[in-house]
Formats: sequence, structure tokens, C-alpha cells
Amino acid sequence: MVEVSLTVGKLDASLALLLTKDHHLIEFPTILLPDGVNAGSVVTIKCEQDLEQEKEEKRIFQETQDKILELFGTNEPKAPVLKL
Amino acid sequence: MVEVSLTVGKLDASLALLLTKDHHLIEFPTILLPDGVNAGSVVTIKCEQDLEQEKEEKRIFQETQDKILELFGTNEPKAPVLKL
Amino acid sequence: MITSQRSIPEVKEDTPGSCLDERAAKIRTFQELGPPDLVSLTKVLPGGKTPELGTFLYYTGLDNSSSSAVAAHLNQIANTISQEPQAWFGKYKHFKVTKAIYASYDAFSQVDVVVTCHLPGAVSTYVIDGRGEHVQETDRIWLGVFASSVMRSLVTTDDEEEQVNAIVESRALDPFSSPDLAKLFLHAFEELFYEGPNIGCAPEVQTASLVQNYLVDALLKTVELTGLYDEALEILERLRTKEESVVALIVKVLLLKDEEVKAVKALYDGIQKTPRDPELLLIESQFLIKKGKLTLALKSAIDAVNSAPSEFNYWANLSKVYLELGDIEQSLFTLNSCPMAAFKEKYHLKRLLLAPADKVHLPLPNDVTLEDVVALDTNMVAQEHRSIDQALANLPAAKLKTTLAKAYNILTEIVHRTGWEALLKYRARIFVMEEEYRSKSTSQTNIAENGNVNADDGFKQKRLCERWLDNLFMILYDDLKTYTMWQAELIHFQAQRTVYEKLPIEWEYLGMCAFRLHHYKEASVAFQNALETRFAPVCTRNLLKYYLLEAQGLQKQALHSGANGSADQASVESAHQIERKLDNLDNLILELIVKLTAWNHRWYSEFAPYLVKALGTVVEREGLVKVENEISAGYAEETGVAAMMNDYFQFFKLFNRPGADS
Amino acid sequence: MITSQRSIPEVKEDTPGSCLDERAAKIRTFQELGPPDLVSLTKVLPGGKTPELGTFLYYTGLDNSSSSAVAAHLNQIANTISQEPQAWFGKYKHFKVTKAIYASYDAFSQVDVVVTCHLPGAVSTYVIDGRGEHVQETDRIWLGVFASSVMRSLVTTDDEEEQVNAIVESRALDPFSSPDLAKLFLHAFEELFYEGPNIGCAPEVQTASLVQNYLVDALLKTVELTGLYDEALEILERLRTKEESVVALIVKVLLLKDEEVKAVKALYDGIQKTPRDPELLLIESQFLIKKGKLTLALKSAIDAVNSAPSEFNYWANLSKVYLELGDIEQSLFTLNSCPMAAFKEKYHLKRLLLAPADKVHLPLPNDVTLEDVVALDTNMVAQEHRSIDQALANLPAAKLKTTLAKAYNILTEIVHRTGWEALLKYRARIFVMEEEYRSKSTSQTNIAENGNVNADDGFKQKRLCERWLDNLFMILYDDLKTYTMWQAELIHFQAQRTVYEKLPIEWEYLGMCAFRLHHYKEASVAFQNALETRFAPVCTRNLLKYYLLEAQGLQKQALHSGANGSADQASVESAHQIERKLDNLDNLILELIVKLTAWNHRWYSEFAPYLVKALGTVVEREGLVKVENEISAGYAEETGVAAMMNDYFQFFKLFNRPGADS
Repeated sequence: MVEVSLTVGKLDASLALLLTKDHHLIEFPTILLPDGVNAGSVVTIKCEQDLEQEKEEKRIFQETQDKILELFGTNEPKAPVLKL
Repeated sequence: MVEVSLTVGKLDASLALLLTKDHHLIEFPTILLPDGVNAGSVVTIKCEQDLEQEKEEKRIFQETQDKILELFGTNEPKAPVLKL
Repeated sequence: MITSQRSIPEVKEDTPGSCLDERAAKIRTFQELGPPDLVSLTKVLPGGKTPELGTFLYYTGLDNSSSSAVAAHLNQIANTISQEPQAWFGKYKHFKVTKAIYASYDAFSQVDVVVTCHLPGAVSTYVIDGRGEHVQETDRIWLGVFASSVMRSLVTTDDEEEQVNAIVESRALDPFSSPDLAKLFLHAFEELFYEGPNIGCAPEVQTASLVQNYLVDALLKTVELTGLYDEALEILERLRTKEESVVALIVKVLLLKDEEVKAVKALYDGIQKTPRDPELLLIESQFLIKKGKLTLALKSAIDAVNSAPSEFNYWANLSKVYLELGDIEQSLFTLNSCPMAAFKEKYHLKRLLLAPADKVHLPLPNDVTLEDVVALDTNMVAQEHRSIDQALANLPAAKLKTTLAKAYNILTEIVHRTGWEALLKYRARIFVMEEEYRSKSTSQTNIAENGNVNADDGFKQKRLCERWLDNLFMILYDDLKTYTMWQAELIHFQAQRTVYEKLPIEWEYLGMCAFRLHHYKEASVAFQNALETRFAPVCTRNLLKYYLLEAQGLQKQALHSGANGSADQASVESAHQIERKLDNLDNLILELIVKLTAWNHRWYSEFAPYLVKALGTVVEREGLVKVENEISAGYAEETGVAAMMNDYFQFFKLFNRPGADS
Repeated sequence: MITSQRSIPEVKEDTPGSCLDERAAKIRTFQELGPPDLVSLTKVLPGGKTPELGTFLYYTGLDNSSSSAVAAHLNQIANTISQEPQAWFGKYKHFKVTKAIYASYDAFSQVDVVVTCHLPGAVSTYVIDGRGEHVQETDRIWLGVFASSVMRSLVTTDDEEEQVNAIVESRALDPFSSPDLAKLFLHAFEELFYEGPNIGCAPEVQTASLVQNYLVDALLKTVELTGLYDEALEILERLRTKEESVVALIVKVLLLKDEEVKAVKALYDGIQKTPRDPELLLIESQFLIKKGKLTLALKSAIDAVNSAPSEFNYWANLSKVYLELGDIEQSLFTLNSCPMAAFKEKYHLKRLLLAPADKVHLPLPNDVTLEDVVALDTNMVAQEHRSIDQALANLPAAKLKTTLAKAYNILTEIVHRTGWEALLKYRARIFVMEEEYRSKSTSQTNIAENGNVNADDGFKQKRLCERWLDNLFMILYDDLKTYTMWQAELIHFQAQRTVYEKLPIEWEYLGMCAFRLHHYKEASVAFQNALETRFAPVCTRNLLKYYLLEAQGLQKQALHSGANGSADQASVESAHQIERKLDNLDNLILELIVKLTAWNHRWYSEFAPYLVKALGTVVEREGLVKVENEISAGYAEETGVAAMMNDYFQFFKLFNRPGADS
């Protein structure tokens, strides 16, 4: 996990400019900032890989692909009787 | 606090392109991503205001300003004898 | 058509042969596929009093697979000019062509291949690079120059843009005059496959890849025109063993071949191996849209965007899927996220050398005499143009290119569903405009930087509307205003029972405006109105597009009623009706194709892929024999139309295309 | 100097007075401060045979505080031309000026004020806007047009750029010919303060603010030139009660006034009220750098960047502080983060109307005859230019502008400390170059998108080197190569005891190159070499810069040895030495100022703030009386130099500047 402290440099309609201690400038959607944050505020951003979610998304992805194959990639049109 | 799940769309030298579920595109410094993250990974970004740190920075800021005033903003050159 | 003196435009040179020096000096500046091929002729008047005369013209599609093929064509040109006096700037001159030189650019090796024919005499060839130095002639270069030539022919002769007449001193031939040439191009594709990305790609593609470049575009067009599916698939399967991303091309060819089940299987297989291949996900999404499976299509569209978030095409597709799903807000959001290719231009053929009006010889071919097409007077059109409201003539939407044009097309689809008022409301609800953004942010600067102000939440939820999209809204407003005023006037005139009169050029602009706004029916009426007065290439081309769309719709309907299986009276009736309508449409389509072919022919162009494709659909439905008969019955022999169309018919026969396969 | 026929350039018109119509038609296109003032003259030859003749010329600095002030000057011009025959395109003509019209742009109201003098006859005034309509004349407009005129005069006559001769058919007068005019400008500043941001700002400022714009720039320059500190402070304190950000200007004026303690107090006070005012933090940081308190300066520099991360100046300062601290990596990192103003141009005076060479009357003033300055033949210089190595003449660094020039200056400071080899190592260690980035990312695309590859850590730590910075590295390489080769050749020639000969123009380019690379001593040698052969304005200007830097250094040294308090023999000796050196330098400085003033005078320009400032430092050190004496002793009366310099001496007396205050 990466955790970093950032200063809010500028806060505009849709984008905020955040700065790290070593002067990385990050454009960050204002919408992802917590309420009450202003120019001059300090925020902490924690970034973590979500392996659980990745697995879940892979599962859904695979399921979708299988479904598409089933729908359009089999030679015979799917007959409902076969489902029993 | 704001917590958001993002997919890593593209991962380049210094910038990663992250996407939210509702298709916000975020340019994010690759350096702030945890190790092992690749294009296609899912990451969670938590963003929290750090009031503690804000206070600390304000304190240091004020201290610095006071010091500068003391050094250059007093009429008499600071004489060490006065310090006793 | 047979090459005649009247099918060869020429430009007179001040110094004979200087065109080749100028070309050689510019080789290093050639970009992407380079300029069209150049033919330089040296002509003398027997008697020897007058000095040599140099002329040149451009070519696309000339068979340059070998120096002998080139020499054969150069000989033919030379003989055509030499065999009888040539009408030449108001006089007849009996020239002898003593030398003919052909130069063609190999974009792969970035060299020019130059073939020289002395008449009579020997044929010689040399290859020259960007520094003006001679380079060893190799098989690879011959393959490269052939492939480059085919690509220039296929990539630029599109129906999307006003390409005819771009360079009038130019001939366009069919690059696939024999199946061997088409097969040779497939072979060249395989050989040059890994160099494809170096040659360039469509402007909406940000980074050329092995499956996204002009070489690939030319391959797919070749396969679509010639039907050489299996030959292409064999090559692609071989390439796939080394480069998995080729599977996207396999799927595309299978879909062209109408092998849907196989295509879906290949797609599945490819995605299993490379789940984040954005091109495969895009194809999947587009396939699912066609099948009406919108929720599934959305999933693939999102996955494609997430896999390649800096490419335009995937975002544009996502925006379309949202639109199909009726989610206007997300459609606009994602449209706004499309990365624009602001500075890239589509590859097109450019003049390499000046062609001053008084040095250009542009004969009028007299072997095809379709009265109204030939009679079109460009001066009169120019005058018509000057006489009309310039706001109509300069609607900014007509000038949009590449990604902006595509984004505009999505925006017009959106407004077609929502209407203008509702669209404005959506816009106000979800976007902060640049102005608003600025004024907000400047007024807040001092306060915000004091740290006293909290951005209000409503403002925070919105996204900044990109400047280009903001601009497209304004452009859309102009189109809508034009369209609405026209329709209102029309109703007014109809109510007054007066005839609503416009000049053909006005109908053309109105028609194009309606077409952009997806009011196809109204557009077609405008085009027909224009064509009642005179021939107009743009109207004809777009009317053809409309008829082809109509025919496609009817065919789908027919398929549906046929698949129904029930043979009751009503459905037989309706199937009969559809067939009658299709027959009628096919006749109209045929008529437009004839006109456009005659127009192209007048400008020395014998090859237009979009016309081959259009004619192909008619041939497939009606059968070639019937179409041939209709042409001979419909046009007197002396018009030359039958002879002209015969080139296309030959193409279908050569490649054994559906309807021509006996 | 007294206005004479030879100090008035003119351009002949085809139609008398058409310049005013053309100007009026362009008002809506005027940007920022607009064009210079225009004077149009109508001349007739008594006798009435020949038609009226129209001429025009441009002005800056003409007193336009009222219509009568303008009329007075127009009358003076008219009389000067009418009173004796004028040398006119090779003949003498005894013109009568019958009409003189003056037009000046008020950038605040975006209107032109036009004053017409009939001779003899009445004076009339009208005001015209961008739509060509007449507008009511108001006090506000008079104030605006006066302020605009002063701003045009002060903002464009900078020493940084080659401004002299930009428009030769133009006169530049001193805008502050009386203290009342300077005070009037201060008053105008107060009145127009809130409109400042609308007029534009220096190109390196992304967003103009109340304290960052051309109006503010002109105020600060006025205060610096005239020493009207207290008058300015009174106004600024009044403004501060309504707009706290003004405190930054108060601090700047206090620093100009050398009131450091007060300035620091005001700074402290301002920052307490607005802790995130980036301008205050920048001033603080720069002050601390000057005081050698680098750690504190870094803190303020970081706070400034964090408060306004999209402004160039704050990033540039941060990069400089890191450099001073010896942290090259962070200096390069932050330099790379500087937001570039790629498309903005510095405001400069532009020609409004064509001036074909054969219609331009450019007399040679003969009241100042400084031989080598007047003798400079521009044709010869042009020929010299053509004869030299064009690589030297076209060193790309010389053409850098605005933010790029400033960033380059930081980069050259870095290389000055590290050397080229070490800089390259730093670059390789911390930056990924665009190329590397691309090749890495394309080659990774397929694999990375399969999700199989982890970016290696070394690669990840680096930052992408911005394309412009990458480009600056290449530009720097060219400069360094030029400089190194020159120095190597020099040593070689010295070893061989041969004279190292170059043309003056070559010395000029070499000197500028060395100057850019902060090799000031070597630059000065090159400039001196050039000036040994002939006068060269660029060399003179930059040599002056060098001497001023040297003098500044010596003065600091003197202050130090004086402040030491110990009166031992060694320090008295050294103080004496310093004084002698300074004396010597002041003589050199004076000589260069005389030459540059004469050069400007030859081109009808009587006002250059940088020369006023330079002369001011000498006057302050030596006293005005001594300087005046040196001039009269050094230049024979018939050269006119004393009379010419007297204008500047008057300025110092009028404003009671240090050294002139008796």
C-alpha cells in the first residue's frame, strides 16, 4: 500500500491540483476529494491494490464472455427445450 | 473520507491513467501506485483530510514567519546581550 | 475503358523532365504513403525544328508489380499519343513520345522506384533514396512499392470525402485488374506486416499498432472488395502464431465473410488469451450492439475504454452504447472524455508539383456521353455558389474532420433523440462551461487561496465541458437553425400552395445539413430536388448512400418475414411488396452508380471502391445477368455506358462475387 | 533635445489622412495596450499647384494628459516643419503643415482619442470606439488614454530585448517630463486599479490579477525611476483597505525604497492575513535568498508553489532555491514542473500601417555627432552577417522568449555549477526521456495490457522529461559547443602567439553565447573585441550590463569593508582600491551610456528607462555635478553630447534623485 500526504494547491470546478512533499503535481478530480477540503488543506491519499475486486471483476468478465459465446458462438440456435 | 475503486487503464513511465466506475479519467503519478500494480489492476484510493497535519503545518509556518520577522523585521540589529 | 488520348490529362513543363528532379529532391519530405505515382513524358514533333516537350501526370492503381508491367503501360500511353494527331491547346499536333518515365514511392523503404522507357529502346530501372543516392534494386523494394501503390489507391478513394478532382491531372486505375494482383497484395501484406505501424494510421488512432494502420486498412478493404476471405484468413492465421493481436483481424475478416459463429468463437478465444485487447473488446461491443444486446455491449465497451483510455475510438463507442441505452447523461459525459486528435490529418494525395491553369491539358473523354453529367459546367456551379447565402454555404459542421467529425456525429445522434431544448438542459445540468469555470475560479482565487471558501456541491458534481465539445454545441446550433428554418418555410409554402424554389447548390447544402442531423428522408428530398435541375456529384453520392441504407433496411425486413416461417396470405403479400420495393430501389441505385461512374470517368478515374461495393449489393440481389441486361436496355449503345460499366462487371466475374458466380 | 526637422521621421501616404481611417477600422482588433500613438500630418506646398501631401509617424511618451498638451506638441511639430525648407526625398521643399492629428488608444475603455489641430485654426477632439461610433469624451477616458500611453512607454522600452528600431518611423519621448505627470500617473493608477487585470499581464503570468498586470508593472517602474516612493505608498495603503492583496505591492515599493525592516514587517503582516498569498511568499523567498538564508527561503518557495501550482514564476523560484542549496536533482525536477506559457507573447509595439521603403523619410539628426555611433552602416552589418557561419548566427538559445528564456537561464545556471557531463548524468538518473518513454510504452503495450508485466522500479522512480526541457538540453548543447570551441581555439592561438581574429558580428554572437552561459568575463572580452572595430549596439548594451554587475559587486564589497568598523591599514588600503576601481568603472559606464543614448537619439528615441537607471547609479555614487563636469570635459561642445545628456540630468534634478539632491 502507498500512503502519501498532499497539499491542495488549487481547487477548481472539476480538477484539484495536489502537491506531494517532493513537488509531484497531481491533477485530481475535485469530486474525489472529501467535503470541506479547500485550497491549502492537507489530505492523505492511500492507494491499495484491491485483489478481491480484481478477482470479482475477472469472474464477471469471464461470465460475460461465456454468455456471449453461448448466445452467438454455438452453431445451433439455442432451443429452450435443451435447457431442461 | 472518500473511497473510490479505480481500474488501471494504462501504466506509463511516470503517469498512470485510472478510471472510475463512472468513467472519470484520472492521471495519477505511477510512483504513488503500490508495487505490483499493472494495467488492468484494480486499486482503491482513499482520500481523507488530515487536520492534524494541517495544524502541524500551520504551526511550522507561523514559526517560520515569526523567525523571519525576528531576523529582519526588527529595527535594531539583534544584539546578543539583549538575549540574557 | 480503353486508354485513349482523351483519357490522358497532362501538365506541360518548362524544362522537360524537371518534374523528376523536383520529385527526387522532395523524397525525404514524403510522409506516410507519399504522393501519387508520377509519369513523365517526352514528346517531339517530327521534323526536329521545335525543341522537346515535357509533360507529366499522376497515377493511382497502375500495376507496378514489375518493371515489365510498368513498361507495358508506358508503351501503351506512348503509342496512344503517337498514333494520331493530338488535340493540344487548340491545335492538332502529331507528337512522337520518345521517352516515358514512371516514379513510384515505396513507403516501406522510403525510396522512389523509377522505370524509364526509351521509345523505341530499352527499359531501365533505378531506385533512389531521400539523400538522392541510388540504392540497390531488391525484391523487397518491388514488393514495397507495389503494396504502397495499392494502399494509396485504396486508402484515398473513399466515399466519405470529396476526393474526386482533388488532383485533376491524375488517372485512377483499378489496382486489382486481375485476381493475381489482389493475391500479390495479400502476400505483400504478410511480408510487410511488421512494418505496418511505421507507415501511419488513421488520424483518430493515437498510436499506430500492428492491427491499426493503413496497411491493415488496405488489407480489409481488399478482402471486402474481392471476397478473398479464405486466402486472407490463411495468412492471418500464420501471422497469429507469432503475434496474438492478429486475432482481431481474423475476427474482422470472418465478419466480412458473414461467418458470425466462427467470428464469435475466434473473439472468445482471443479475449481468453488477451483479456485487455481493446480492439477485440470493441469488435465484441459493436457486434453486440448490432444484435441488440445493449447491456452486454456496454460491458465490453467499458472494458475496451478501461484497456486503452487514451484512444478515441473506444470512448466514442462507449458514448454510442450509452446513447443506445437511452442514458443521455453518460453518453455526453463519455463523449466529453473522447481524446481529440486535433492536429492529425487523414492521409490524402497531394500535388507534388505546380500545375498552372495555362499549362494543364484536360481533355474531355468522348467515349461516354451521358448528357447531363458531361454538361455540368463548373463555372456555372461556381457562380451559383457565389449567388447564395454564404451562411448556408459555410455551415461550420461541413468542415469538421476526423475525430471532431465523428464526435459531432454522436452529438447529432443525441440531439436527434432528445431535441435541442432537452439537450441544452442536459448540458446545463452536467457540464460546467469553460466560461463559468473561469469566472468562478478567478472570483474565488483570492478567497479560496485564503482557505475560506468551500466549493458548493452542485458545482463540484459537474464536469468541465471540453472546449471542443462546447464548440460542437455551437456548430450544432447553426445546423439546427438552418434545418428548422427550412422546414418551417416549407410548411409555410405548402400552406400557401406555392412552390418552394431553391437553387441546386442550396438544395445540396440543405440536404447535407439534414443528412448530418440524421433526417435522411428530408435530405433525400433535397438531393432529388437539386438533381431535377442539374447533375450534382455530392447530391448523387449522398442520395446513393440513402438508397443503400433503405435497401439494407428492406432486406433485413425481408429476412425477418422470411424467417418467420408462416406462409399465411398477409406475410406473402408483404414479402411480395418488399421485393417490389427492393427492385425499384435497385433500379434507382443502378442509375446513380452509372452517373457517378460516368462523372469519375470524365475526370480520368476508373476505380472507386465505394461504387464497386454499392454495385456489388445490387448484383448480389438481382444477379449479374439481369443487371447487365438492364444497363444495355437502359442506355443506348452510343452512350458508351455499357462499355464503361463492363469494367465493373468484369471485376465481379474475375473475383466470382455473389450474383456473378455461375 | 529640441525637436528639429531631423528628429521627425515620416511615412508618405497615398491618400492624405488614410492612416486614420485604417487605424479606426482596426480598433476592435487592438490587444492589450494597443498600438503606439499616431500623428498624421497634412502638408501643402504654397502656390497651390501640387495636391496635399499626407504623412504619418508614431509616438510613445508624448504628454497626452489634456487636449491642450497634445495641441502644443502638434503645433511645435508643424512649426518645425513649416519654418524652413525640409530635406524631402532628395529635394528641399518648403512645406506648410495645414493639419496635424493625434490618435491615442485608451486600453481601459477600448477607444481611440483623436485630437485635430488646424493650422491656423481650432483644436477639436473626438473619441471613437471599435464599432466606428463616436463616444462621449469623459475625464475617465482622458485619464485612461494618459495611463495607457505611459504604460506603452514604460512596458516596452526594456533593456531585455532588442527594442530600439523595432518601428523606425517612431519617436520616443520621456513620459515624465515633469513631476506632475509622474504624479498624475500615480493618480491614474489608483483610479484604474481594478481594471488592471483586463489590460493584460506579462506572458509568464498565467492569470492576470490585481497585483500582476501591466498597470502594476508600469507603476513599479515609475516609482523606481522617479523615486516617488511615499506618494505611491500613500495610494497603495488606501487601496489596501479594500483589497488586501495590495500589500505585495507595498512590500515591493518599500524594498525599492531600501526600507528593508518596514518591508519585512509589512510582509509579515500581509502573510498573517493571507497565509497563502503566493506573491508575498515569493517576495519573502527572494528576500531570504538575497540574505543567504536558503533554508528559510526554501520553505517560502515551497509554500508559494503550493499556493499557486499553475504559475510559472513560483516554480522557477523554487528551482533556483534548490540550485542555491546545491540540490541539483530537485532543481531539475522543479524546473521540469514549470508550467510553460507556450503561446503567449510579451506585449510589444507593432506597426499599424505599412511603411514601404520608398515612402519612408528617415532623416539623420545632426545635433549629436558621435563619430563611430553615427557612422554605423547597417548595410555593412547585414553583409558581415551574411558572411559568417550561419550556425553561429542562428544559435537557437538567442531566440528563446518568455518562460522558455527564463527556464533556459536556470538551466544554464545549473550547468554553470555542474558542468555538462555531470548534468547529463543527473538527467539520465532522474528523467525518462520522451523517446524512452514511448519506446518503453509501445513495447509494453501488448504485454502490459495482458497484465503480465510489472514496470521495473528504476523506471518507475523517474519522471518524464517534458519535451520543452528536452529541447532546452539540445539548445544548451549548441551553446556549450560554440563556447567550448571558441575557448579552445583561443588557447591554441595564444599558444601559437597568433592573433585570434573575428568579425565584430562574430564577437557579438560569441559574447551573447558566453553571457547566456554566465561566463560574464569572457562575454565582456568578446564585446570589447567587437567594439574595437566598430560600434555595435547589442555589444554596448550587454557590456553595460556587465559593468553594472561589476559595480554592484564592488559596492557590496565596499559596504562590507566599511561595515567592518576596523580602520586598520589593510582595509583602508583595500577600501581605497575599491574606490579607484569603482571610479574607473563609472567612467566606462558613463561612456557606454553616452554611446547608447546617441544611438537611440539617432533613431528618434529620447527615453530609455534602463539608461536612466544605469546613469542613476553613477550619479548616486559620483554626484551629479561631477558627472556633468566629466561629460563636458570628455566631449567637445560641437558633438552635442552635453546637450543630449542634459535631458537626463534634468530628469534627476526634477525628481531630486540621490546625487542630484542639493
